[in-house]
Amino acid sequence: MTLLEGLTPVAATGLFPLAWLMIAIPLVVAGLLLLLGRVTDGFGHYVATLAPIASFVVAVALFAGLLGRPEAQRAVTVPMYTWIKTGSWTVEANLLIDPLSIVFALLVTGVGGLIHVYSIGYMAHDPGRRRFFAYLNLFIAAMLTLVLSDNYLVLFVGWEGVGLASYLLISFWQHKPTAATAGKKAFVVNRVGDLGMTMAIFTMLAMFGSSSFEAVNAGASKMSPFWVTLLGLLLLVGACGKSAQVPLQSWLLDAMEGPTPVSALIHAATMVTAGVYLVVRSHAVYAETSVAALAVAIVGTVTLLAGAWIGTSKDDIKKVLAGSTMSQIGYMMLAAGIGPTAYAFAIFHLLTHGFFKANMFLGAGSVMHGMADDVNMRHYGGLAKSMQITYWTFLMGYLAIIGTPFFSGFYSKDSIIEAAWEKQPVLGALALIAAGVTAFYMTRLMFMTFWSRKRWQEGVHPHESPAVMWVPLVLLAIPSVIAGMVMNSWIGGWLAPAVGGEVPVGVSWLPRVSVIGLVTLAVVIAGVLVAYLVFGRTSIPESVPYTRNVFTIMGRHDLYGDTFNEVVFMRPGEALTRGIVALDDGVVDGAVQGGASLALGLGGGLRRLQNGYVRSYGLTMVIGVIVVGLALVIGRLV
Amino acid sequence: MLTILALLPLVGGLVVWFLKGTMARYVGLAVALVTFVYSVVVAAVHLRGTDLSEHQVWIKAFGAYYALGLDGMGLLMVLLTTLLVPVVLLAEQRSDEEGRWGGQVWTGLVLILESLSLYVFLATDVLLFYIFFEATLIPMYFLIAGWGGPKRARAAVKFLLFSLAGGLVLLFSVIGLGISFANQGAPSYLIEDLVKLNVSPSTQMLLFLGFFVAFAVKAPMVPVHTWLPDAAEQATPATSTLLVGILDKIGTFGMIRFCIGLFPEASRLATPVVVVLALISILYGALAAIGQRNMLRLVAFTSVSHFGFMVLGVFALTTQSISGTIFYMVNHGFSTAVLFLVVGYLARRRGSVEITSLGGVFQVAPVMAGMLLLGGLASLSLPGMGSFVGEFLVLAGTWSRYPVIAAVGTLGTVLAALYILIMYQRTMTGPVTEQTREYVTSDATWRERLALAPVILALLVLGFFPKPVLDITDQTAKQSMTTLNVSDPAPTVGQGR
Amino acid sequence: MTALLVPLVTGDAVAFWICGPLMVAAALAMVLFRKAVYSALALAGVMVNLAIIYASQDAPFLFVVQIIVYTGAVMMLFLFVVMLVGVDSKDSMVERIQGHTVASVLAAVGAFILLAAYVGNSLVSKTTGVGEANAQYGGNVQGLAALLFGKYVLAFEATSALLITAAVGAMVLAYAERLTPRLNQRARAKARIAEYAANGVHPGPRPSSGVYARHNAITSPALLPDGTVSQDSVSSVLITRIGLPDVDALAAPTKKAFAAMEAAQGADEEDV
Amino acid sequence: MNPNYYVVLAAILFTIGIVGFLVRRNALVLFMSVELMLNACNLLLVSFSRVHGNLDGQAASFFVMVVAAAEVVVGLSIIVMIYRARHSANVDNENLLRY
Repeated sequence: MTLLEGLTPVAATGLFPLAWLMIAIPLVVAGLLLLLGRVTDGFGHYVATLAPIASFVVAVALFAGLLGRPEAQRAVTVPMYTWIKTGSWTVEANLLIDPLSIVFALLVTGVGGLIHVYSIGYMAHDPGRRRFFAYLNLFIAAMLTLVLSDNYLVLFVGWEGVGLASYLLISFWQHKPTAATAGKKAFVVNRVGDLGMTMAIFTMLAMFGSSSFEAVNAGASKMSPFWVTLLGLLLLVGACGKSAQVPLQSWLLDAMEGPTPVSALIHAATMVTAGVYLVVRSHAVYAETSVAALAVAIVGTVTLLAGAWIGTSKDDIKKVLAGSTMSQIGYMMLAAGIGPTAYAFAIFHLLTHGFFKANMFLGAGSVMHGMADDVNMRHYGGLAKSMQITYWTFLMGYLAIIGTPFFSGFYSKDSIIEAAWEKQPVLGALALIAAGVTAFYMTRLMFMTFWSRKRWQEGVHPHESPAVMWVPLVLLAIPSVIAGMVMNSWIGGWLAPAVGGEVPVGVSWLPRVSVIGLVTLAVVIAGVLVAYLVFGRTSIPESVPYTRNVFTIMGRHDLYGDTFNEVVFMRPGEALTRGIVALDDGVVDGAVQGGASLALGLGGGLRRLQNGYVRSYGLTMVIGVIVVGLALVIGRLV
Repeated sequence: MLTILALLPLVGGLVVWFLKGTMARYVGLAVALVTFVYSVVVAAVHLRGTDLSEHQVWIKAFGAYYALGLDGMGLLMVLLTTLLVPVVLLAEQRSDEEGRWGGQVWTGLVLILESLSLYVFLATDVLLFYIFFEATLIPMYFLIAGWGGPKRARAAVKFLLFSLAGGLVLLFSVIGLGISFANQGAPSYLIEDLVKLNVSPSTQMLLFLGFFVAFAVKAPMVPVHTWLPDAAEQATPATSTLLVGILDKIGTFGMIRFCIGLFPEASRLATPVVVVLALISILYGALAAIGQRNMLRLVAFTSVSHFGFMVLGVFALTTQSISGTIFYMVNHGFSTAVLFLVVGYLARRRGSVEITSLGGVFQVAPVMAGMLLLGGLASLSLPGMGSFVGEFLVLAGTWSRYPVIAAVGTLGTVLAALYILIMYQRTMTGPVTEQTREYVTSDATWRERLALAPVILALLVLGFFPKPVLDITDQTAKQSMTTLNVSDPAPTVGQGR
Repeated sequence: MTALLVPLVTGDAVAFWICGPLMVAAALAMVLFRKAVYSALALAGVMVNLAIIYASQDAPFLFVVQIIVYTGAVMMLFLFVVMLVGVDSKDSMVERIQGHTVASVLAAVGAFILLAAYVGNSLVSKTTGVGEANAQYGGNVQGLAALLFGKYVLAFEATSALLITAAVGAMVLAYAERLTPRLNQRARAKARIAEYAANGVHPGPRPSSGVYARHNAITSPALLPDGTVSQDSVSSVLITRIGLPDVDALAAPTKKAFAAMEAAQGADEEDV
Repeated sequence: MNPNYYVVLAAILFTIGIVGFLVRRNALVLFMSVELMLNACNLLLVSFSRVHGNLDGQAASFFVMVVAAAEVVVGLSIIVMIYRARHSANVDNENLLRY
């Protein structure tokens, strides 16, 4: 099948050997900012902002370079050095520039650069600003490593690197115990996902003696069904951890403890989508195993429903957006699980989501900035007038996410729903319903934040954020609107060679009119209407209203994900830990101490023999001599 | 050349013994640095292909030789030792008042310990190895008994008894080995001769057991690990660094060089049991670490877990896992050094390393917290740290032979994240507690930073550019595989590039 | 007759059969005597007999050494110490450790059987005799000298070092350190006067023993000016052991002589 | 003359020495018992010297005497010291070695 054969990478020429600069620049800057310490307090954030922009420039240049190549040569391997070589295994730390990775690199550096600019304003008064920017740069470097690597093991380095950056940034305000806990939780849950990831890499090394994409793509079809399914499921576990998919979703909501730019960059636009990237990258594996592919789709569907559900019942603006992020990534996973036809849609949605969700998160940050860092939407209201730029940019994001025709989300999400409908009608139907729910909760957010009456707390004076913050908002709002139209006709063909999809025909910037598309639109409108009926016409209470609605209660409790973890893992884990410590002190060490007591007792018994009389000792000695003599005699006789 | 290398710190240690105060410190540090530089020179000469081995008849009747030599693993252990000693000397400076003996005695003992350890790693004669294996206990005993917590004497005795018990079993095996070999011809304790030993499987198994038990005590494996937490808790952090970073490595070092090198058949037979034991160590150590309330004990238990990984790697019997184990041994030395020494810095200020006695340290001492985090990340094997490469190769190598075992072992990495991050969270983050503000008044001094800088640097460099070192470890690993007469499991599907 | 007797009874056999039983008897006596002095003398007896057996075994040098060094020096040292440590002390023969005596004797018997069996087992019945060896250097002493200063010279030197060390060691051990400062004459006088002031003890020296015309033994008491006996003039030990001699009895012969002389003078005057 | 007789004699003497050493309590007598045992050994040495026809046994016997002399000197001075401290030469007193 031609679909399975990706591009054969060609050697790097021209600008391509400089690809490593993309990673190196932010990494070096991060290192310098951390090492030089207070010296760089004054200018560090400017340097740090320049770093991703410089990487972006390199990425654009490489992108142009790829565009200029014939389709068959659009995968370039940039050799760097041999990372690990032992026995028969060799792991090269090479970079792979292909349509998929360069698109990702552009997203990371582009959105990342804007968020850096935004952060200059957002973190202006924070004493740890230098550290913040250093971590951000570290993140950019790690994320680029993740997407640019040409094998799974180096990918894993970036994978863990972004995990580290995420940990550091979530718990950036580590003096708050909640932030510290949230960071730890994110890291640990990610580690659980990494179990799958590492074991997947073990499997690759054991099966192919290599972990490079090329070797895995080539060898996947030769694996036994058991192993290839296992490999697919293991990769899925990894993806679940990083992309906050059920059942490893619980960390993402807590991760909102981090500064808002972090939520925008890491927990909306880039890092959390790494799981989708991983699945798409492993398309050759999933092509061999329908079970694992189905599992991906199911996980995606469950998550997109769960995320939307949570989004409907939260009052914390960032948590609503976080639920929404889960949900949107669920869409991507669903697409990735559907198979070759939808890989491009997954990445497409990933990109558009990156734009509009980053836009909305930054908008939320701007709102919080104006509202004295209050995140409770019940204390907002009527902000459309006092924060106009924020409002309009946010509105663009809103229209994009609910799937308003001609806005970016419309193209990408509808494509996924359609594809799902064709392949797995049940999942497609669920995705369709979720589209309505999305419209509902986003409209709710808009009402509670921008449109309804003012419910401001005392002493809060909303104001528009400085230019350094709203310029990125505007710059992100533009692609939120137009990205769909621009890329719709292009992305499928561009990615096809890298992800093994087929080049779609007959797509243009005009939306295709289909039954499913119309139904989706109807559902979305219904969602908006319901939200209008519920929130637009009645006043919104300032405190959390009592409800007996089971759905709302469950949503407010994150669908009891934490409770589940606590009951199933934490409690028994703690008990086990205590048990082990008690075992160690009592039994293992106790045996040692018991041995010591036994020796003491034995000594006490023997001490009676040691009565202190010299002559007694003499007698003992003589008896000893006799025994030895007898032994010798007997020995000789025998 | 090797003899000079090994004797240099001994001479230095004896000289330092007779000096006083700061003079002793500086001279001790200088000696350690000179030894390090010299060891680098030795390494360079060795890597250029010069044969440095030395060979003198020592006790003719037993066939014992004064024989020293270097191989890949030995070279790395020597470098680890010579690097850690100056770091420790720089990081912890004992004044005359605190211990049982003067500060110069401490420095002297550390240097003497270094010398003995070097001999252990260099000896290519089993009897010579045994002598120094036991001799290292002496300075270590005094280091534990002389400085540290109130129950240190007890801890020192416990350490000594465990080690001696292990050593005794080893002695039986060493004697048995000598006799078995002498029965076949001229007596010899040289490793190169002993590999030709040809005895019945049951005898080989007995001899193997003797060696293994001694090394298991040393390494510490569950259930003979209980001396380590006590010793680490009561001794000074610097002593613990040397204990875990260098001395305990003798355990895994011995397993590779002697257990596998001399008794390949027995090693193959014992593999299932040992691998399960290693697995128990990994999980048990990690779980116990999570439950600890004292940071030093916690770090000690993490080491139990990490040594589980190493033993697993050795007995998974693949090139990758053995090579990874050796690599891991080096990096584990570095990562525990960072953890122990930073905890030591804290202990100096706070006077206690109970987890509950600290809180919010990050805000008063960010550099110290950062170093602890780096050490912790190395301990939980974050990619980019050298320990990741080691642990990964161990597990990947194990997976290629025993997937289920490796899968269970991988759980240890999740637990590692838990114990490190819980500790970090409770002590370093959150609001600053009153006691912390009162006692932790200064961040790490330049001296303290300088001491740890090379170690952290080494961890990072080895994490990103492990290949040169892996080339060295591969020599030993491949040699072991040849001795074992085992080949790596071939890739199931096709051959990668 | 003699020709027949020679192989049967030789000098060494005679010596053996006479000295052997004596030695056993003396050794037993040594163990059984309760007084250490007797034990020491019994041991000396054993050694002398042993010396004779040496002599009969063609070892004249050892014979002499045994007598001079062992019996003469070592045993005398023993006796000195016995005197020093208490001649009178007697060992009580009541055993304090339960079953010790029985066990000891049993152990000894066991040891004897073992010794006899073991050493005897390795015996040869043919005796070469050392006559030839003695003759090699012209005599037993010369032969031994050749050995000691030749083959065993190192051991010999070592023994010399050992002996010196032992001598030094003995001096160090037996030396009793003075714990109080030595009293000088002045201090003593002071003490004496103080004692006199406090208790009325006579500060001067004690009176010397009495001197009589025919008796000046240390037992004779001196007379005070009033003619009574001074108790202090005789050692109290002597008083308790033999009692005070009767002063009148001591003086009696002189008085008798004076009386006779006076009588003779009277007779002379009568004559005149 | 058959050397076995000497061996038996020496064994008897040695045994008596053992008995003396074990049952007597006076340190001096203990010493004497030791001397007796040494002498028994000397007797054996001399006898075997004669059996084998060389003088090495006699030389050894000589060394035994020297060592015995040294031992006696030191031992006796120790006894004197003990006596001075404890006014007794009884080895059972207070079963000293117990403490």
